[in-house]
Amino acid sequence: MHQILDKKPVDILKILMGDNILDSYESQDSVDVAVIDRQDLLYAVGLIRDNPALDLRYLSFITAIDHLETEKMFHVVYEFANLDYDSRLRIRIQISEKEPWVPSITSFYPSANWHEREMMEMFGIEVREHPDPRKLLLPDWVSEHPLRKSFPHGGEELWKFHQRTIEMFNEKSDYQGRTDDPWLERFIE
Amino acid sequence: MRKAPRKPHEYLKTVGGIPSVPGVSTTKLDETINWLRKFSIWPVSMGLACCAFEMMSAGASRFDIARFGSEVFRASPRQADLMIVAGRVSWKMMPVVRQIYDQMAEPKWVIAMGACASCGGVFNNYAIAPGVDRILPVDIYVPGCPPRPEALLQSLLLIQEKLHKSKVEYF
Amino acid sequence: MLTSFLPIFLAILIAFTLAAIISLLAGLLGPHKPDRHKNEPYECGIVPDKPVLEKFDIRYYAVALLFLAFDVEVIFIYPWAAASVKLGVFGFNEMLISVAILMVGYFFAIRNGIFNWNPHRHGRVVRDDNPWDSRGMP
Amino acid sequence: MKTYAKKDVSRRVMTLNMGPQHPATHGVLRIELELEGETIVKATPIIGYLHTGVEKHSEAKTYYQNIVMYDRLDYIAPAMNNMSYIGAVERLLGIGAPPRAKVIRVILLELSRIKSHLVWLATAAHDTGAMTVLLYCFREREAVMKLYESLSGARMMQSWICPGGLRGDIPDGWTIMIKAFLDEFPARIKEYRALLERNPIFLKRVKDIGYISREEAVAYGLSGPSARASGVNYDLRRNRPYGGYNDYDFEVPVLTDGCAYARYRVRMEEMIQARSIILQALVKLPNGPVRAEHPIFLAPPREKIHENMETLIKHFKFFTSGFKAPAGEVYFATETGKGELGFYIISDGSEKPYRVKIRAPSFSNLSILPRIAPGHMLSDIVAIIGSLDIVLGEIDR
Repeated sequence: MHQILDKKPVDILKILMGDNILDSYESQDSVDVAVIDRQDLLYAVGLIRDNPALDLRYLSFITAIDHLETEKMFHVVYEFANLDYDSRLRIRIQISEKEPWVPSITSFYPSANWHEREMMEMFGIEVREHPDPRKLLLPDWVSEHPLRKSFPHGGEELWKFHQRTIEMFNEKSDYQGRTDDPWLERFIE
Repeated sequence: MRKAPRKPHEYLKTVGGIPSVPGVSTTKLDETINWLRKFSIWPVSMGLACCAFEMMSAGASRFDIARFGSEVFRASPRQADLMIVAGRVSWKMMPVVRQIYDQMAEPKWVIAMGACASCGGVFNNYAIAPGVDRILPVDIYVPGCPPRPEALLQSLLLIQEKLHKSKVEYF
Repeated sequence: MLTSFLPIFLAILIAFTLAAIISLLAGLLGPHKPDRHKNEPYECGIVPDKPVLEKFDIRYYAVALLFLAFDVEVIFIYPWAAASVKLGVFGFNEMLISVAILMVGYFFAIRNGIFNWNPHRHGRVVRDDNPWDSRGMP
Repeated sequence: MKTYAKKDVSRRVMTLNMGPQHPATHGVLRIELELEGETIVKATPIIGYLHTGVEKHSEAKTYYQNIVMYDRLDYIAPAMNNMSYIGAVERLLGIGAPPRAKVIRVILLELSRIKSHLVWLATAAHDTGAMTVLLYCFREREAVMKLYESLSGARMMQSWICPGGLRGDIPDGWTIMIKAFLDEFPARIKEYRALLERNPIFLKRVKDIGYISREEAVAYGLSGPSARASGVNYDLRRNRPYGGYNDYDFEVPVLTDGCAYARYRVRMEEMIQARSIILQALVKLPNGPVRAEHPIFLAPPREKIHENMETLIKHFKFFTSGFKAPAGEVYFATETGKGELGFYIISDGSEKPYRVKIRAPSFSNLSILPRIAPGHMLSDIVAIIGSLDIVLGEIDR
């Protein structure tokens, strides 16, 4: 709630951006979520940070959700907060799996740097103009994107993934690791 | 009639074929070297995750690991004999653990502390290697998540027994 | 005359022989299993891809030289300290003069900033290229 | 003053690898430093060596089974991870905890805050050379662990907080043990202060090191004591009260000079505030049940199982396949020892969460290192990492 205008950030954003906001609803924890298109993401983020009416300078997190069944494959979620008035706003972007890219907001919020890098490697969503698009958490020989729903949770395919890594590892070092697994059935849930 | 005095070699009592003189105890060279090594096993500090804090508690004053001679957690593998893999080993960390193990000086032992180091433990997914024995010859597996410091101390005693019985390799 | 130095030579002899015996025994008796990874330099667990030993900064050399000078000075102070009672005030003044001579070199080094390793950081490292400051954020 | 040393030094940058296995990196953090003599030109942290894929794994487990896994995130103070996750789940389900459970939760959280700050003090002082502080702090930490052990049997990972309250009530003599620990705690704090605050070596290593301005702290998403030492007046316990924190009065220490020493003073003050909160909570402890009852989302209480068949079946189904959470999205953050730890849960109505995003405080706190490290000496970066109080379990998730 902005102290002076005593309006919620979503309403202020609606006033400023007019009909560019496709949809807005309130999540269960009473934080307003605005769904916008990725074309005017940078414009919205610029408004959110610099406009004195909104003034949400703290970026809490950036994440992506892999909606398996709906046509819009990925949802990218940004959460902003204002630490003085403690008002929070969440931005959602729906992008299809054909061209999964999102503009980078690291120039506005430096804390977005690592969040975007993690999203890039975990979901395969390309973040454009990112200053340093290297891998963050995954080892460099992993090329799959684990957090997608197509990646296996456990069971037979996961064990193949492990065996590939063990073989790759054995070529490099002189020690022949154990690839046979007495508890193989434990992996197949 | 006085008994004939015993000849010099008869003075020596033989214990298991080895002549024993009072006041002098003879033992095998291997046993002495192992006995010396047994009470000064220096672990390399390979604390990865939650088990690292139970290892630190074992090193702190309440469960004092110094009583068993391995108080000094050496940072560099060159001066360490024991590697306690304390915590979950992710695939990205595996080459590092293997490199540290290779760079340790020869008689070396490995304790896989905790369920995650022994068999992947709670995390049965893509990121955690299912057990550090995929790439390291592990001597002792310590169950528990995290195992209590006493469990770690007991594994240290097991290592000392194993060490005591092991054959010393010379040049 | 030479015999009065016998105990010193004996001590040195024992020291060297002991050191030689211990290191030789350890070198000979211990197991040798060199392999590629063991001989690589220790890089906190990372396999070094490029040569690790690069050229060092010149300032390390300057500090090392200074240390060497003072170390040699200490070697001279030890025998003087052992015989300082016999030498009395005369010996004391001599030693003071030699230390004073060295102090000249020490102050010369200080004046020339050998110990001034981080000249441009005085107290707080304040970065001027901070775009958020300039816009007067709350 | 003409300086020979500086003029003819060739600007040769030496790269140094402060690798994953390093005593001063508080876990498996790797930093590639580019040094010019002893001054840091560029520092790039490389993380991921403890990546456990918790977010992917929590999509394969039910809500109840996930609690155990989130203990292992910030393994220094596990009760705080529980509270964040359970707060999110309770808000998703729309259930609350009975008053007695709320007060015991506050006690557990503040004990974990003291434990987390003790471990930070131990490792930070150890990195700057004060070895005795490490052993003193671990002695206090053992006392806190004894309290946890008498409560739940587990020294570190209790996962005692569960949806709808606690797993069980506290043993009888527990409050007396806590009071005994809290009575002698101020004397211990005085001990640490005497050891460190008049120790010129520690002060010289920590004062004016790792300065973070207020805007940088907000821009880089810092939270917790690291941000409050730079003037960011934001504490989730006071700004967005949760779990009954609004009826305890405690101050939130905020300093403005943003260096490593300020972060030290903020955390020391927070330990004292945590102690006063526990004392207030002990006074306020009401009687009553420790777990709420809910027909669908919570397991029936233990004693009712043997009465009739339905509760037994419900009990069994609850612990095997869990409950079906309503569809929706929830973000709930709590103030842990390191900062704002938040869980963003998206559920599609099945027993297992569809997606769980964990917003870790140390993840953002560490991301400011490349900005503040240049210009410092090599030994300063050890003090900076110590003062940021990062734990690699929640950075790499």
